[in-house]
Amino acid sequence: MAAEEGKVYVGNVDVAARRARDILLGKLKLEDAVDWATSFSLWPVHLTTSCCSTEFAATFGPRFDGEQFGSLPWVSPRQTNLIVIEGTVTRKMACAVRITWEQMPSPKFAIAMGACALDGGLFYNSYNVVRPWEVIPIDIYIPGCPPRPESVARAIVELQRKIRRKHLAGEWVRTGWRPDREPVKPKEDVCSWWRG
Amino acid sequence: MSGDIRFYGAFKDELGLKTIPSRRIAKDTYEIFIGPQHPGSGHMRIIIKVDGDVIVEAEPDIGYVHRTMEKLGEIRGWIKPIPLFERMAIHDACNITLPYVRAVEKLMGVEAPERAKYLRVLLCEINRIAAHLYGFAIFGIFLGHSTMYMWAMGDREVWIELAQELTGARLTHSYPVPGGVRRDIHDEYPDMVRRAIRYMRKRLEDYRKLFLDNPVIKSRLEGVGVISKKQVVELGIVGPNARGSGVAYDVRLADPYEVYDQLDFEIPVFEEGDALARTYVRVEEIKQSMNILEQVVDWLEKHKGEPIIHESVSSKYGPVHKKVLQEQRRAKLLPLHATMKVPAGRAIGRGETARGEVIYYVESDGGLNPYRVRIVTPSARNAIAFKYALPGHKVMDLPAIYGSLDYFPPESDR
Amino acid sequence: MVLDVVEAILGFPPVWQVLVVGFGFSLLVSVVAVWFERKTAARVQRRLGPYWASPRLGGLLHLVADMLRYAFQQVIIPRGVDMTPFLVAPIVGMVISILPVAVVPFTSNPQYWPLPPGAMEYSLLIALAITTLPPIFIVAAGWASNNKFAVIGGLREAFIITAYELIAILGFLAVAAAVGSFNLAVIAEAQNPVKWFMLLNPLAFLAVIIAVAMSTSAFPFEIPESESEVVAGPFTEYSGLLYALNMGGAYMRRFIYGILIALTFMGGWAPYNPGEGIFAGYIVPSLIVTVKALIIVLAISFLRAVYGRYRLDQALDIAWRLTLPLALLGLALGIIQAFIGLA
Amino acid sequence: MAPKPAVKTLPRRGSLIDGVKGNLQALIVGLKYFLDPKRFTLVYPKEYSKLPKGYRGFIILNKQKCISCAACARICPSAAMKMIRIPVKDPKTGKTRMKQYPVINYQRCIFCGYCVDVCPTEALYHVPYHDVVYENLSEMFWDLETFQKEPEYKTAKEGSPVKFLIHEEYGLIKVPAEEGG
Amino acid sequence: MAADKLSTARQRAEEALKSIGVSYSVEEGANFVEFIVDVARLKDAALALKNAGFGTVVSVTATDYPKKNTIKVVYHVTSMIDDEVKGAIIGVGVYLPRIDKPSMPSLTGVWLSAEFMEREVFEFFGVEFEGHPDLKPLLLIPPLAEKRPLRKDFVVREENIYEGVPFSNVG
Repeated sequence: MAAEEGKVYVGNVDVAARRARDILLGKLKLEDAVDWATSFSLWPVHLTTSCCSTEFAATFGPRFDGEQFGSLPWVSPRQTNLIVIEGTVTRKMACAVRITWEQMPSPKFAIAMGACALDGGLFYNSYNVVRPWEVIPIDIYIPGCPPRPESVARAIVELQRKIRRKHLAGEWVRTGWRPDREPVKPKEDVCSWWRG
Repeated sequence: MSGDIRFYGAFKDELGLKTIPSRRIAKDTYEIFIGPQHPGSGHMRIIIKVDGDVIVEAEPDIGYVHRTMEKLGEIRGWIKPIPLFERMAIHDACNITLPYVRAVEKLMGVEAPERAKYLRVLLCEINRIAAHLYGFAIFGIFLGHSTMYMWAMGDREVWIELAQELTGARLTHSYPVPGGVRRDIHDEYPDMVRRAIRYMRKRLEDYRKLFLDNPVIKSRLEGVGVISKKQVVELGIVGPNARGSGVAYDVRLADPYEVYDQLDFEIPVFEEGDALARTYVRVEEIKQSMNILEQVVDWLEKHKGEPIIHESVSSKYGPVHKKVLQEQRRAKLLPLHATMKVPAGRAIGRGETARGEVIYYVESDGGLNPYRVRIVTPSARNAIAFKYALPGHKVMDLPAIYGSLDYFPPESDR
Repeated sequence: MVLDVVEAILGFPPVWQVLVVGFGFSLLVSVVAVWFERKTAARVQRRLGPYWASPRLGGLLHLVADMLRYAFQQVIIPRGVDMTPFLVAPIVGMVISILPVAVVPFTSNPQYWPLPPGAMEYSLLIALAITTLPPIFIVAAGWASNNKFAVIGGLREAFIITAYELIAILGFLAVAAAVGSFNLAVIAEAQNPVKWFMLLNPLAFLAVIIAVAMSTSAFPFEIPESESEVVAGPFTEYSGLLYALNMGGAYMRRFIYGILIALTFMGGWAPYNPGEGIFAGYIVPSLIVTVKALIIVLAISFLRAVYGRYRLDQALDIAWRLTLPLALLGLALGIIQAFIGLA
Repeated sequence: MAPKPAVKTLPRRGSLIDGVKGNLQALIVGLKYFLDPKRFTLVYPKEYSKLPKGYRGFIILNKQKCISCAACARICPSAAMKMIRIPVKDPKTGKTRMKQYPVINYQRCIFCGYCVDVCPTEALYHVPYHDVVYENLSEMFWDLETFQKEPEYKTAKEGSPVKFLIHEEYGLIKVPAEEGG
Repeated sequence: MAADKLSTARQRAEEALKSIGVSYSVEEGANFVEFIVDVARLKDAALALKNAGFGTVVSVTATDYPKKNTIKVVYHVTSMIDDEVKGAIIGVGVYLPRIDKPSMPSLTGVWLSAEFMEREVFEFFGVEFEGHPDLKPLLLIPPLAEKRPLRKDFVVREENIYEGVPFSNVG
């Protein structure tokens, strides 16, 4: 690998990183710690796809307080690791959902909230609605229209358990891959209309 | 009035609809796409062009939550659109569906019984308070005031609890049906409402101290996003936003429906037209809604046991239906509701939601489905305000104006 | 040979002071401060706040979980960024923000001062000089991100610098004028036991607190990172470990300012009199200073629960029209006090 | 007795003293709630809220009462309720004939309760809970067997029930509720 | 009360239309009234109505009638400040031929509040408004707007009560 002009050259980063990872994970058993940390630090990104956002907002209100699980709704996708599809995803929004998902750093998780996010719900035959599971991979589904805040809390709890049970985060750190899931590519290019 | 208003490097034309820069706008304006994944946008995108820190052009790019309500309303019979249209503004569910139900009732020539009307008003006002509190919550977080968000969300739960007690669902009540309502209140309910009102009155005092009189918030809102009376009429802005600019336009006043003309309450109007005035309209409306609620529960207590559904439905009730109505206070639907036919005709249903006037234009050709349902929601009419109110303000005023307009994209996009 | 060099470096007081007090404590303090900020806000907002990771500790471990999660999350470096400043800015910015500790005396005992007594004469000046550096790296981070929101956030940071820098320096200068020395140890010692400048010169104290709130983007001046328009401000494009460094940076700066305020306005190690030996002469007084600094940090964190944020021009307005006269009055008061010989 | 417009005036921003007063007021209110937060937070898996009797939760079929009228499927706004035909043996005549029963698709159900309200024999009923989540989509289309069983309510096993009451001072208060009842 | 207002409004509108010599036909709804005018005189009629006090468009309602082969576009207007007619809804509209891109003059110049609603009618029905400042789809993405979703020949099918069950019909 030759040093490119104008770039900082700090040695073979890949090899160094892999070695450091092997030492950390192999000898120190950090995998479980990462799973634990990720499960108690699920920060949902602020993407309000539809009207379930009112119940999502209530989940983080004082009565149900989603922050007790360590979840803090965060503004910028780069610093989050959870996306909650809050209801219907329209064709126009699907592009935004996909872009947001791709902007988030791994290991990342997704919750589909509400009937619209599962099978269209009331809008099952609407011409402007797409199923979110065709756009991004979903970990937990919440039925209801809109689901109660407790359901969202239940979904977060179940996701925490799933992460710890299946070592989703630790596996990612070790292998760079979510073991249970191929990356979902949308059937059609959801942003084609926008690119023109 | 426009004397107080400062615009940064720009002034407005006579009507105040166009911003004329006082100096030449730099050619290399900075274009910012705010949304849809953006904390300050909700489910929409605002494309703004800034010259320095001043917005010179703003264009709302809406339609991210367009769920084809008008089309689906044409194929789903007459009763299924009630839950459908509810999804436009689920935290204001009764207000947004009632005009549709009323339009259908008008076409069918039936009228809900008196008690059903009071029950509808009861839920409408509970919804209005909850929706205003939701607006406050979003407004608070837009201004960085997280405590306001939490408080309003928490106090909204009180009203949601009341609505849930009445209808069995937190938000999506699907409560009014053509000819009446689906459930009646139980005996302890009026006391619950009264307790909630007493609580809320105390809390509004705390709101004032922490939020409305807070110098930080006040300086963010005063003189920001001014919409003049003329502009309101020209742009067709409705609801608290119009009443914050001195236009006393409220459907409950202009074209009273249900029992609003028998109730004693005020329509608060402020003349200033800035973000602070719009906020205060909502505070005053919460107070007035509580006045209405007090009168409504008093009436309901006095008139126990009156029918809650129209005779044309209740006369077809069998023994099971009657038992349910008696014991669970639940007015059951009839199988004929699913395949209802409505006489041909055209009607406009209108009502005042928390955000303003909603209009349903319902056309029937006498068939199983509505021939055409045209919906104009308050947010859809207010969306145009972004285009004309934002230019001339700083980028940091955007959330203040957005929040004060209390714009809800799912409602706007339909 | 190598060990000698290592020992010489580590044995050099500024170095271990930076490493132990600066890095160690400020890491700890930023964890506690973030936790306190979230818990306080939650309390005022009538809810629980972080809880389930460690119910007995009140959810303190959630912050550890956050740090650990960030440490192991993917670091995304977008294609369009300017690589060198993008990587360097957060790291250098954080290191520089804890550097002022290198010149701060935590005791009146000259044996444990980080610098020789002669150099200590200018410790307040040196510390203040270094505190003005980190914002430059925030601006650099914003610029390097190649993101419109980051650039606007960086520009706002640049605006804010012009507002608070002068005020902070004038405020601290009021104390220096009253005491007649730039030596932090002398300043702190002059206030022993209860002649705290926070009481003698509340004007300058208030001005400094406002300046610190602006500098570390605390509410109501959280403008560069104002989430409702510019997402995460200069750090919008940062992810994983790089973001964790940034996030800690603001709290560390707040802590460093807290130490300076504790020394100049709150009597430093007063009412305790440092004695001889490492324990009585260094550890106890430094703990007292740290606790005082922590109180300042927590008090500023509490403001989140009460305030929204000002608009940029309003913040500048407040800085120049309200706080600068306040700081000048504080300075005048300090000079008068020096004349009277109060301090 | 009619609505009337009322023009009101805004409190304006005043002098510096007002500003100081406003700041102090806000800080005092903040401190007041810091000292006595009047919390009503549900500590979720440890506690769960017991919903009132009429709550529209998951919908369950009582097959014995069903008369196969299909009104529920016809009125379902989201087409979640479907009818299936199964052979049923008539106990009297011993003949087998096709009878139709509803099944439900919880991927779509919006819990509007129309089906429960339209059922002429009260064969459908709501269970008063809602917080059930799934990891797979396919589990959510209930066949006739599942439709007759109430879904597994994990929360009840993990926590204790509480009830929320409306209170003048606190808004809502949590009080422990009995199991079942 | 509301009926009084409506009759006043109707009277006023008829006077306004007669004064500029626009011929019109009246179509009545349950609680509103519509004046159908010729496409060529629509702008004049709109101006006359605006001068008569009807300053705000509440809805630009388009309806597709494939059987009559027309598309009807009605501007429902009201007054927000005039107490005499406040809230009464009257309409002024036209019948357009049901072709791919029927065109009519834009009334955005008369009523600014129609700006976004005309864009909506444009995307859902394909009606082109001449003189509209910024005629492009408002809610839909461009490929969908091409299909004119609210016209009656764009069919959205409703599932029947038996279809879509994934398991065999054995309980």
